[in-house]
Amino acid sequence: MLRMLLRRMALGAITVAIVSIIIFSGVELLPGDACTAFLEREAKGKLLENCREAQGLNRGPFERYFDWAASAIRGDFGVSANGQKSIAELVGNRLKNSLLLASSSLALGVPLAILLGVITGLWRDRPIDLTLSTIAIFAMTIPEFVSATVLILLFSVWLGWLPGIVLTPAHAPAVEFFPEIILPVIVLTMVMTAHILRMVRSSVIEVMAGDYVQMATLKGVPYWRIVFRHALPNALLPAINVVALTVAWLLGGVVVIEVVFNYPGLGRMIIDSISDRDLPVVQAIALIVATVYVGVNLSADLLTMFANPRLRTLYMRQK
Amino acid sequence: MKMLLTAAAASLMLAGVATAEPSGTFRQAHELGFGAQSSLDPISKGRVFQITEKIMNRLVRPGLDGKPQADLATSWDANEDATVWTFELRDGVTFHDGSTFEAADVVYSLNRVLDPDSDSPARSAVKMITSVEALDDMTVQISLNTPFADMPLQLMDYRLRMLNEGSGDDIATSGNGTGPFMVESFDAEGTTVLVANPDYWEGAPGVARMEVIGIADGQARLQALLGGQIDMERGITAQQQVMLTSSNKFDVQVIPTGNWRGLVFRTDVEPFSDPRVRKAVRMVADRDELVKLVLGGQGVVACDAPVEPNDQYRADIACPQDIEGAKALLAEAGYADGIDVDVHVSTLESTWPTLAVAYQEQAAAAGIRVNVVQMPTDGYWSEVWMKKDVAATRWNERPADQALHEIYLSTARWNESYFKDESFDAMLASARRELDFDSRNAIYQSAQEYLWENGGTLIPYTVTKLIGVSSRVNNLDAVKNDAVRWHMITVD
Amino acid sequence: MTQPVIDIKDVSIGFDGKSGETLHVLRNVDMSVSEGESLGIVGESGSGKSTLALAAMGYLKRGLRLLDGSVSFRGEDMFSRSGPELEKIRGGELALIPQNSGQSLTPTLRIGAQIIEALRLHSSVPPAEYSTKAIELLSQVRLPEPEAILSRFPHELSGGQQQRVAIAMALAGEPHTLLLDEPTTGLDVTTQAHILELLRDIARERSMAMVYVSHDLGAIARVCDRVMVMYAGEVVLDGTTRQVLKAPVHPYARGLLASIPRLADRQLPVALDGRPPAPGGVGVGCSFADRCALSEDRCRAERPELTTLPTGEQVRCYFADRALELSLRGSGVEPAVVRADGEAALSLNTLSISYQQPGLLDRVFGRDAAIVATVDDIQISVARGETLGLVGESGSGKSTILKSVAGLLPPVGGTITVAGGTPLAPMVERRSADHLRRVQLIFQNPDDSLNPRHTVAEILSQPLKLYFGLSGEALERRSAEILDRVRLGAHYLDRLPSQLSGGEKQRVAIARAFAADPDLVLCDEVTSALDVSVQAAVLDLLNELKETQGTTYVFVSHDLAVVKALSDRVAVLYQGRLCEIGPSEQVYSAPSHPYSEVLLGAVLEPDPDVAPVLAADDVVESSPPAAGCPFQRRCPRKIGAICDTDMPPWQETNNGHAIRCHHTIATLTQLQEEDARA
Amino acid sequence: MTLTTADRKYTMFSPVLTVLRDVLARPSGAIGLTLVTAHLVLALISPLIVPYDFKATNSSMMLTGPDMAHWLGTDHMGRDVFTRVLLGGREALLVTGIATPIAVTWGGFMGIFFGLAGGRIDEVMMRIVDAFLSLPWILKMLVLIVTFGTGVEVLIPTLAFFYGIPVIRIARAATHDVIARDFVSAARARGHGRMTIIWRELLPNVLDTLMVEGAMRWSWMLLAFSSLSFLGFGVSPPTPDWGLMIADARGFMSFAPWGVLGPVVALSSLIIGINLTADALAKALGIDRAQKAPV
Repeated sequence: MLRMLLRRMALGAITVAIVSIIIFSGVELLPGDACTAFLEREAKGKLLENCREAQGLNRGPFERYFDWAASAIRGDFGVSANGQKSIAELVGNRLKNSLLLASSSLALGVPLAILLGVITGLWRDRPIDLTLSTIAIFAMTIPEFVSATVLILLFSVWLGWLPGIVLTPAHAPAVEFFPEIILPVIVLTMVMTAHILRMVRSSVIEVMAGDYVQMATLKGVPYWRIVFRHALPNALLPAINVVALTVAWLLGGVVVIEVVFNYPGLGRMIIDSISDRDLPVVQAIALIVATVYVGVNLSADLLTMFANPRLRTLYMRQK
Repeated sequence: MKMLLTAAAASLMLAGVATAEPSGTFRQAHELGFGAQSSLDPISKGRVFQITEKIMNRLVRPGLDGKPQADLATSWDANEDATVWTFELRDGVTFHDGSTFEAADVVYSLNRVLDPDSDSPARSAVKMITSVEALDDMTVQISLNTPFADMPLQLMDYRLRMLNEGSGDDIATSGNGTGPFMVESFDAEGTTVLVANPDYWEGAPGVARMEVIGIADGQARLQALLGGQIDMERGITAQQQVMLTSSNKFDVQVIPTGNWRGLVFRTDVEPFSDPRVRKAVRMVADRDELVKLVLGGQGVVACDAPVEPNDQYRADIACPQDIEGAKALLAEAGYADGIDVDVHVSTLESTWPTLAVAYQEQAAAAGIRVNVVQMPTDGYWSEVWMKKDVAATRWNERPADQALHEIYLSTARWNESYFKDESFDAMLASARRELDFDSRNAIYQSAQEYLWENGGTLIPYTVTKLIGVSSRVNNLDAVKNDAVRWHMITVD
Repeated sequence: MTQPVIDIKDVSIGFDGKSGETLHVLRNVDMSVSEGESLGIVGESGSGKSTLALAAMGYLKRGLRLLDGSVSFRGEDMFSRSGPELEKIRGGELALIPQNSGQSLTPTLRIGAQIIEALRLHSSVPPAEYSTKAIELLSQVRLPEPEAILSRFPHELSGGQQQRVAIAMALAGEPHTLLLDEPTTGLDVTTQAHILELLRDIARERSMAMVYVSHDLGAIARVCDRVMVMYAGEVVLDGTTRQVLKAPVHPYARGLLASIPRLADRQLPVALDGRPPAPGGVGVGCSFADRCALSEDRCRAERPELTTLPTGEQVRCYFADRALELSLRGSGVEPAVVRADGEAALSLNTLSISYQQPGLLDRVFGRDAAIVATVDDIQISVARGETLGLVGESGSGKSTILKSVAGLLPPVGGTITVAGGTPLAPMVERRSADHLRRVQLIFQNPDDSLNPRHTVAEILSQPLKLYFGLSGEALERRSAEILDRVRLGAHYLDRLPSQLSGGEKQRVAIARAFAADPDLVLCDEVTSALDVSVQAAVLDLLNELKETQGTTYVFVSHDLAVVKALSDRVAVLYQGRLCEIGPSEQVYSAPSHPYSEVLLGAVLEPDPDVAPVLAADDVVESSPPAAGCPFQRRCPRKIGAICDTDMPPWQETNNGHAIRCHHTIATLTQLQEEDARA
Repeated sequence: MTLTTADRKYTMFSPVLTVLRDVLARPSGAIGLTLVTAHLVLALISPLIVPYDFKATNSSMMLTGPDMAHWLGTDHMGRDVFTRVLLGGREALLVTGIATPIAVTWGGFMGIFFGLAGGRIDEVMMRIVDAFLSLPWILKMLVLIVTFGTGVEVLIPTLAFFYGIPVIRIARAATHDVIARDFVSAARARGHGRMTIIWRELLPNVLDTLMVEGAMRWSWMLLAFSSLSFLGFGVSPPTPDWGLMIADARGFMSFAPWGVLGPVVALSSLIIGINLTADALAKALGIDRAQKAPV
């Protein structure tokens, strides 16, 4: 078991290393370097010189990569080209906000999606399944920025129940975001639930048509007992990985929602830093998000492996 | 001496001051234009004027009618050739940190601006000052290197705030001033909290607390106003005005101003280094249509001169759209098949994208192919403005002389179009020295015509400002931003 | 006659086809089982036997509808019972033992939990004693270390163990009647024999009524008193086991029996041409009309009724009396003997193959030596035109050897040479074009060995283009020729595999192999996935091709009777080691290697009077012993320590029959004759 | 292309026709396909049938409601919303319509190749694919768009490259399923080379999964494209684009909803159409396991 765990962690580390290589070489390939990109027209003379100095661009590419990677492991991502601020702190705040948004959406969305997925799966092709599935398709296809605007209009402008725009600054502690985060979470949950619901539904349908459910029926096991003890544990296994895969999207992909709600998350920082050509920040974000993604996927794998007896015994024997 | 009287009369008007106990919170947004470099130092590049205007005072401030009015200087007069000015200061005024306001503070504040190392954009407004001395605790004498009749107008500049002597180093975050509100906590990217200054010299302010919140995106600010998260938003578009007036929760103030929006073409960069090209890109604009399209009619056409409509030196130039003329000029300059232009805008100012698209359509007729590029709102003024070749720009109103000096003088810090033209500089200098009003006026007129001929900035209109205000806010002066008496406001 | 336990009257079940019409799966079926009686239901795939069994429990698969008729169990109509009442009966008085218990046990629940669940639902056992009762049940079904099994998960058990757990679970509710849906299909010969004996004993001890559904007449003969033969959703023959198996009066039943290869027979089994009609495809007359040797116009015009004969049998045929004329045993076709001396067509020289390729880490830690090869020390040579049978249970390595010869799995040691002496390259990618053409492989599962997206024409075109570069007109003519040789019309060229029956698909696979005009054809359990009648047809075809083409076969199967029908020489494998090799006559008779003896004993003949001999228990070993005789752990004739330590020598008889055992031939012969007499 | 002997009428496309008929037989397939074809046809002919010039601003008719002259009213610059909605899909469909097949093809081939190759290179490749998937989509897109501009010649390769990467993983999984089948080992045993095995044995079977996956990718790419326009990195004015129109009209939604309604209905109907077709296609090709036949 331990050997398998170590192997998985090694694989995760390799993935993160590859991400760092991809991002570093990606940036290297872009015309000019971090300073010329940032200073653009004013990239000459003393100004360019001390920017290069600050970013340590005078060293060879490999040396720079190893220094950068080594310090990154220690959590020191150097200084941003725009305003020479500590990147670790800048990105740290934004990551905290994005994780807050992601985790609250997951906490609300995943149980809801599983519940609805099971319902539509069990009452397949009945009215409740048809209505919920159509709603899911709509929720999935209407762009988030539209549903976000509609919700702001409804709850903040007309009804005035909830604050529409997030005014809390990036570095504020998580709890201060509370009333303002409700609307963004609702929008995020809508989209995420739609995706997971469809997956859980097809998985439940497949399991309910399985041989062991037929056998349980013919063993005289009452219907609901079959659903909860026999069917659901097997149907919900694949859901774990799907949820893990949405993390990459949740961390940086919800930029549109961040813009509409003025939410200080990673998505907006990505846009700003890339538009400003603040490449050190871009590299840092990529690395941090990749590490979180690998971490979450690793734990998802472990959870699936732990929940699925077939895999667990397979790995036990491998010890 | 005529001026002396008007100053005294104005100070009497101040008598009717609010006496009630300050209560409630007034919330306003600022645009985070300078991103990480925002600061409370009034003369710095990243000053957040929405905060400095509430915590600090000037010597002279614009009255409700726009004329200079007593602020920390109760009265002022000059010698015959207006080269030496003396100001009487207001007695009994204290800074927020308790220290008393006196002449030494004025000397310190003005010298700080004049000091070349401070590299402050406000320097061009007071460059003509050679020395500032305190005659006694309550009198200050300023001598100029040239006769300047409108000197008080210069001191009305929104950046020339009086600081306590020696407080220059930490002013960026402390915000120690004499204004109606004091800084409780400053957070550029988040919410800055100001509290009422009970012993403000004009009387305690009507509101107990003010919040100035950083929201970069214009759309987000509007949604925040509609959602009741902020109480005032300056610069809403005509279309949005329709929305606000339709609900009883909001009022809209319509204030003709000298503020203007436009597109700046850097004259130090190909192809705009050629004056003919510069003229062509500006001739294609149909300014009436732009006023209707972008401002919904709430604006006054301008001919690329930064002088407000009711300024005494305003030159009346006719600048109708001239597509053929522009094409000819372009061909003459060697661009027969037109030019490609990337115009950088952002939603920091809601009207910019609309202006760019409208201009794009009009310019296309003359073979000028415009590509509109959307830039992020955070840090627009520090990363896009005066960096990209062509970008949208925005200026608040200024008296003619100060505007011309600050935007087009070759040595001006904010010469956004990098307009280096000795003859134009000489013209301005002679205008200042000219004592006779008519001849001074003539020089300013020809300066504006000169800009119409070979300036680098397209200024299609000056804006009639629309200010959306929540109905819970009352007695907010319906005047230019610079003249609002913030201590008068109350909220229910 | 006591009131029947299960009484099914005139039941028809069907489903809605694509264009809305109702397709029948069962048509007017009557079935009744009385107290303590065990009824066998026989039929090939698609005959509706499983649907009937499940209908007895009032259960229809999704999409099926009860069209008319009634199903009652001990007087209660199963289709009008409410949910809870049904739940009380199912698993209680009426219990089911499923076909594929591996799939029917919930993967995420431990065995103990699933048995205890049955106890809680249907037994009066107090909760405290649940686990002791569960252990008792598991020992009743003769499972070793029952306590350990309780905490295991279904996937950790072998096929035989899973089936025993399913039986234990059925017995938990002290059932009055047992329904068995092909319980031993897919199990090894010895395991199947043990399970059948277990079922026989249980039914006898508890005088339970039993309904045993199967396509394997041997199993039915062993367990049932009465047999019902079904064809295309209809009951065509119903009588006592002896009547139906010894002297069936329905042409289909006779054909079925004739197509089963027998150990004792020399000739090949009789093949039944054509295939059963798809649901709803039955016309007006008798469903078997177009495949029946006796059919006349009347059979096609009007559907015969189920008439009761004086002997008590019920048959649905107009010419039941003439049915007896059809031969019951052997088609009279002798297996072709092609004796061409000269070089061996194939010789395996000290071949050893291992699945566990030593990984990098193993090699580093020097653990690679410890890995025991899956198949080891195989020394066989096959003459040109000869058919070598390879027999052994699952895990014996017979398919591994074929894969290695075909080049899909490189051996760890030894070489493989074909006629001409040059050894075959281990990896197929590096073999010469000629070698590739001369060795062809046919797979077990017809559905899996044909590309679903290719038509028959495309499937045949590949070998023809690759080896002979045929195209256009010549390609099509050759394809039609080959199809004709496997008795398929040219109109099959445009068909997709999904439009063919199992038998037809296997014929196309054989055609594809013979398109290359090969010297050596490797058959990997080619008939195991087919129905008995279709299997006979394929064996017939292979035999005919051997005669006309003179091809050498290596024929692998776990069914000894099928191997005997076709093979000249037979090799018996256990855990990847060769136990016995020799002409089929010698190997199938004494003296034989103890393992061959166990195998031969466990074979089920479709004859109620023949009883299998259960010599060794059916323990499944995961890997061969490091040293000594491979069969040491289960050998009933084990001498002692010598069997554990050293590899037994080859004992030769005069006519090429060799046995690898520490016993000499003489002692083996003597011991086995004594047991035969006892 | 005709596969076998000359006179055989059988062509590569007869299975496509049967699948098409099967998709149309299903209600979801019928609705989906009609929506998609309607959008494609509209995108092709819209420049000819459009009532107004999409660029023509008109300061006297700003934010006017739907009426006979302007069926969907006018936007904040007096331009006809109906015209812009009709034209709005062109660039989106052009870019995603080209990028999706490219993504599915190159992703598919890479997936099949690594699925077949296995061993060390497959392991390394999967790590690289994982690495790319761990980056947020906006970051991947913007690094290229901001550097090389938002022209069609940049958007298509960027979308095609980044949306091809997840396809590798799916194609590889599909390949592993097919490799386990005997007919692939039969082909190898016969001595066919690796390329022929990929082309004749693997591709036809993996193609079905890729087609369904391709449809799904297309709908997500459309959403991404409109989000890019919304953020100002997609289509640059004056070309009409649904994402951009929604972004501009968002501010006036409370009193001029038609400005947003038009593009939203257009965009969502297209994406829903694609999703429904994909579902029906999956069922027609028997990939959707939940649809097993009753017997």
